[in-house]
Amino acid sequence: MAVPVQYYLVLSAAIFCIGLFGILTRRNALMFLMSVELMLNAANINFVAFSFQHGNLTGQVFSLFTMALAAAEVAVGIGIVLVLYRNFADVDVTKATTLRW
Amino acid sequence: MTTRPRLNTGRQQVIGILAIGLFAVLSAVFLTSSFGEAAGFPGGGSITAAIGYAMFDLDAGAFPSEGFLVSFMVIAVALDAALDVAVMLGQREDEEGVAADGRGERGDR
Amino acid sequence: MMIEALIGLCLLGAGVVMFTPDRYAAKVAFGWSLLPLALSGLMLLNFDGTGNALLGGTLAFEEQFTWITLGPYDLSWHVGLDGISMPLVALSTLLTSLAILSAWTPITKRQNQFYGLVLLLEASLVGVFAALDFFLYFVFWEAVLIPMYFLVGIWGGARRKYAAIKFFVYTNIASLVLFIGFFGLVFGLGDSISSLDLPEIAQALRAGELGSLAGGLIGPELLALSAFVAMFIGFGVKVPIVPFHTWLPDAHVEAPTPISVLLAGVLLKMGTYALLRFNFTMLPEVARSLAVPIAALAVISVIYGALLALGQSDLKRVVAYSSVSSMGYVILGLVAYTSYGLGGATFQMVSHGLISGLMFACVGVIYNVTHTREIGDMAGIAERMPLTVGAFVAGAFAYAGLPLMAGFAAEFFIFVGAFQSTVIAGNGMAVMTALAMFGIVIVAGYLLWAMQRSLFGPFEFDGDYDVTRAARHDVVPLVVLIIVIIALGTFPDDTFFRMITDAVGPLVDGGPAEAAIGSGGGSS
Amino acid sequence: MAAEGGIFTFAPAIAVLPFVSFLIALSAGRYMPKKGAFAGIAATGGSLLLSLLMVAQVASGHAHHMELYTWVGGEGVPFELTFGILLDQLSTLMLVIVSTIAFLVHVFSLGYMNDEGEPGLPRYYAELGLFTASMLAFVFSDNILMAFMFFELVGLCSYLLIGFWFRRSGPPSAAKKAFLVTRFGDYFFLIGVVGIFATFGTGMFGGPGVEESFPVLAEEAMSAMAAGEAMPEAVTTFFGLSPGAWFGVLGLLVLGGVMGKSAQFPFHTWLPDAMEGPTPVSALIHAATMVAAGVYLVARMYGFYALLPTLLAIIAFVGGFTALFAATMGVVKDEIKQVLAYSTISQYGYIMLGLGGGGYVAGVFHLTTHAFFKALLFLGAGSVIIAMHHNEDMWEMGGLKDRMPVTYYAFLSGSLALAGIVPFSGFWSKDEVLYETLVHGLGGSPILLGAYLMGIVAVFFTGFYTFRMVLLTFHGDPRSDLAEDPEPVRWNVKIPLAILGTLAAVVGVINLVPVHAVVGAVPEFLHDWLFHGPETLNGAHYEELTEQFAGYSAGAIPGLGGLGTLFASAGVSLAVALAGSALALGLYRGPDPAEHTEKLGALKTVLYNNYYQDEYQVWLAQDLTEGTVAGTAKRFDDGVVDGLVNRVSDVSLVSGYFLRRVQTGIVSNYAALITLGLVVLLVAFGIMGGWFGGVFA
Repeated sequence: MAVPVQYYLVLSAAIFCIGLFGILTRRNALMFLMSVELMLNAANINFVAFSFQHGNLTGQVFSLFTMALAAAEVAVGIGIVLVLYRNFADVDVTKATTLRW
Repeated sequence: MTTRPRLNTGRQQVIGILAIGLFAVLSAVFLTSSFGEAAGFPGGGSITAAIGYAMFDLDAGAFPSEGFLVSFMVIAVALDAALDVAVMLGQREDEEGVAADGRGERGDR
Repeated sequence: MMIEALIGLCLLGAGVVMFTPDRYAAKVAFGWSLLPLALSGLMLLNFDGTGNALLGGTLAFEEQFTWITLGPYDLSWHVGLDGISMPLVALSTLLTSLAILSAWTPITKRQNQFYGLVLLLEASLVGVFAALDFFLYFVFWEAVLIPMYFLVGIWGGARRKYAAIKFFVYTNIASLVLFIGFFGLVFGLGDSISSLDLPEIAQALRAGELGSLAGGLIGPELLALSAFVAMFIGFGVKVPIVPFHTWLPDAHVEAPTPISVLLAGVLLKMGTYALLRFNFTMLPEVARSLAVPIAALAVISVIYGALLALGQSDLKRVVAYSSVSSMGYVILGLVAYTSYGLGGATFQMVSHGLISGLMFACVGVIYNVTHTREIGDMAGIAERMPLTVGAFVAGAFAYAGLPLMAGFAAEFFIFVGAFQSTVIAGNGMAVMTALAMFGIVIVAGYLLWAMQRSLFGPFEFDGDYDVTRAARHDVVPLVVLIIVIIALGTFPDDTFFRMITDAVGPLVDGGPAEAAIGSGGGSS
Repeated sequence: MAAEGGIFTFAPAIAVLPFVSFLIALSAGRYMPKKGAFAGIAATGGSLLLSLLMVAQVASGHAHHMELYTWVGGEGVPFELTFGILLDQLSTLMLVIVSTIAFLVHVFSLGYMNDEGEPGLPRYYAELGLFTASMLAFVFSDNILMAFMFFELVGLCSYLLIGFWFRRSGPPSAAKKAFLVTRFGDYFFLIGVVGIFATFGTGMFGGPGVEESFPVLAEEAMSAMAAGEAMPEAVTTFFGLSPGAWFGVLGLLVLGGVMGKSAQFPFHTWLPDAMEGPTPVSALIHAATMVAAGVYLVARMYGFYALLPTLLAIIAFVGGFTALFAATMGVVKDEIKQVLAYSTISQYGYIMLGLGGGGYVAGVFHLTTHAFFKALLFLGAGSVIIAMHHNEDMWEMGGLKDRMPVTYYAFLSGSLALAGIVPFSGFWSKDEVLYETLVHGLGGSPILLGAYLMGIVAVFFTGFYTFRMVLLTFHGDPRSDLAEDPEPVRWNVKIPLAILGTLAAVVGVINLVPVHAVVGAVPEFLHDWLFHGPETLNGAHYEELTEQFAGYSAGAIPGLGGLGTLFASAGVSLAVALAGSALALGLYRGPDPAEHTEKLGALKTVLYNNYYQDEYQVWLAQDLTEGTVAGTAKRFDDGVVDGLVNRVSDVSLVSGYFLRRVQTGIVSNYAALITLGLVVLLVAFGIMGGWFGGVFA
């Protein structure tokens, strides 16, 4: 018997909150990116869960696209981390505070 | 060397509780809501083939799906752009005096 | 077709002048500005409008075609002139060409942009006075602000930035308030109107079809009252009425003289014209119920404005504050709701436009030579600049309401109209008028004071400029304005007053005091 | 229109001619030989001729009213405002006076201004022309609005002419003071005009062919009230006042303008300063014509004033008090023109006294004689000033009698007339004023006796300062080398003086009341002249009104009867005048008169400072209104109202300053904010949407 969709939602909520916690606390830029990845994947779980729920493949195909996008996002993210490092000699996110009024 | 993870108290604890709180709220919502019977994918059709057809908007697959041809093209362009951006960001100006250890010029602080 | 030609001519002129090289810009601009002047003269000659535009009068040069349909309302390009707006259009075209002529000397940098913006301003001014659809009206209303902001902000005096921003923000907030007020009415009318056409809205409102808003939360009376107050404040800032007047002196002092001629001459009239069109035509009962506070505000504007002018030491601020005082008279005339009162108020709009234009031009011509406007810095200018000082004296006496000049005619009509108005019980208006009339003493006081200290007496001037006769083309606008002022003062009826009273007639209902005396009494 | 076209079609030319001379002098004055003087002389001469023609025409039986043009009409307005001409006995008489004196003053100006080589003459003659035009237009205007308009235009011309020598600092400030004080009076007058239009719907004085005039309406209203019926429908009073009270208020308001222009008690301070203007201007404007405009207006609407006893009493008292008040101040003045200025104020007090005391003919008679002899005195002073090279101090003159015979004899005849010595015109008119006041005082309203008393005391001072002036200027030894050989004056000064000299002596003959009482054959020309005319505008009608409404009836000194009172009052006024003159003769005769003002002690300083009237009025205008009130208004406006606007802009600045803090630059803060936003939204939707199983809403 198929697992009821609520549990998938709970799972994705859990992963989402972990990712969220990661973003809020981690100071290292790379860890930051990882947490973002986690949150993205939490969303993918939902997609697949509901795709199964509705019997329509759109969810699954779309989650593929989100993964591709996540990849692009990470590529750019790491590029930025590189430049961050080059300018601030340190990848600590809380140090680079010059981009403000 | 790595540091042994410690349960970090203080600000992070608050955020931790917040995150757990959010999880509690979300799961409370999800659990108390009823979604009805899952339709699933009956029959023996191959899901991955249907995904492949949906990807190119051919709707010959066993299961219903929307067409993603346009988004396929768009994501291709996006990925290519991301690649170029990454390369551009990664590039160091050639004439820049680079310290031995690979750090940038400003890295010698 | 004529109004579109007039606005088109100005816009085209703006475009043409923008691209003429600076050396010829002044002459081309003045030459071009004569075309709209001639056209408005032509329109004045064969003006055939009768009655009030908003209350079913037949309009002159009326054009209407639907433009945009916005939900239930279809917005149309609806323009037309009646007895009230025709004189104001003529006034704005005349003052613009004279302002351009008087800008030849002071404006020395980026002339083509200056004259382009002035012609743009003229186009939107004519638009404001001719528009009869609220959407169109509001577009022109805002379109006036933009060139004005740049004209004050770029070619102005020392604190021009502050003045320009203050002017712009102040007026814009006012426009917002009036917009909310008006749309309160529009929504209150609900489906009894199908367009934003002012005549249609006015007639609907006067027929009492105003519903309530927000599900009965705001009843019709409260809605009418709050819309009236919102529109009164919105237009009051433009007039300006006393508590909202502080942008005027700054804008005037910092604006280059030709622009303060236009600012005082025409822009202030947009406020009073709008008050007459919106507040006093559409919501007469509310206006009557609020007669005491409005009349009190008018009297305060007159006396307080005059007292402030008495205390100033800069010639331009003196004239600026006296504009506040003269506009107080207009408000008194409007609230009186008698044909002399309303007619006098509209006539005062035109006459004050000419007279304050003349005064600012004189101050400007003196400023071109002495480069100072401080009364204390100069004395005995009359010896060196007889013609300009002669014009200044004529302007000062026109301002003080010397008979056979437009000022006296307008003020006398307002006084007679307001004295016998029954808007406030127990001849309250008679008391208000008597108080307001004291303004003519203070006006004479500070104008003569300023003249005596700065223009007469032995010549002494410590600035390092040599004070010589003004250039001929500077004096021409002064002479033209004096002639027009005298013509309006001695023949008010043949020039504008008959046209105005005909347009204002329907507004005046046969009040008891009026019917008892009047043989005719244009009761609607 | 009553009279046939004929002569009357030229009536407007009386005012238009000087206006044309104004335009000519203004535009082409520079190129004309005498800088525009001839244009002025020709114009005023033409006006004089036309006025005489009008007098002849009116004398032949009927006055004339003609409408020039409608200022404002049409069916849109409740009542029409028009310009028209009313030629009746009173206005033609005044036209003749004004144009005669204007003509003579123009001729005199040739000597006074042209020969002295004054700059800016075209402007001078232009302003004189404009003044004459507006004065004549004021005189023959047929409604109170037109009268008010030219009343103010005359004020403007006086401002321009007083400030003619604007290069010096004195004249412009005197001109400004003159205009402001008269403007203050005109403020009340304007309220009166507006009130009259609001009350009666018309401002017409009356005259042939005029169906509705406000004095007649007022009369109907008053008689209706007296008879107890309802008010006529055309009249609406204000503030619930009864017609009598409301008309009293209107009369008082118009009186404000009259007192301002005719320099009566509280508004007199501008006239002595107006002497800063050229002397021919003082002669024309501040002696004969403009100052007469106020009292002429009272005479013009006498039908309205005659209904109100309180108003007449106020006019009489203001007149009497001003006569005494100004005469006392004239006693101590050192400059010749100052003495004449104060004497003008006091003589106009007499005219007001006459009008207030019910003596309509007396007031007009004194107005006529005073115009001539005061203009003569001013022109005489002008010729003395020419001789003394503009030094006006009497203590540096003396002994001019034998050096300037023509001026002396003309001046003497004027002074005798002013003092009121028998054969001269001043005696007849001033005596009739005092007689009428006495008679009406003894008759219906005893209150007039107080005014009569003040008038009599003033006669004493008038005699005193007149002869003090004559003796100091012309008699005794010359007290300065200028007085030794004064500059000779040419014909254009002497001829006007001669003409006016004879007129001052002779003009009394037009109304010899005492002589007529004794010898019936000698007619009282002026009395008969003013008692005919349009039926609501003649002396007889006014007499009935004053009797019927104001309760003025002719009484007599008990025991002397009518004729006895007449001669008694004539004798008293003559005796008092002679006493005053004798005192002056006694004190100032002899070659080297001493200045006797020390004897006055403390009173001297008070009189020198004109009872400190100037000081408190200047304080009122300068320190109070401009200094404190306007100053505080300016500070209040800049500080509070403008401050408020700036505070509102500060609010946005300050709030911007704090909101800025949110952007810390740290990425995780932004993430925290986003999540916070998400959570709040989620919870909100949750509650709204009932996700929590209806736990909440």
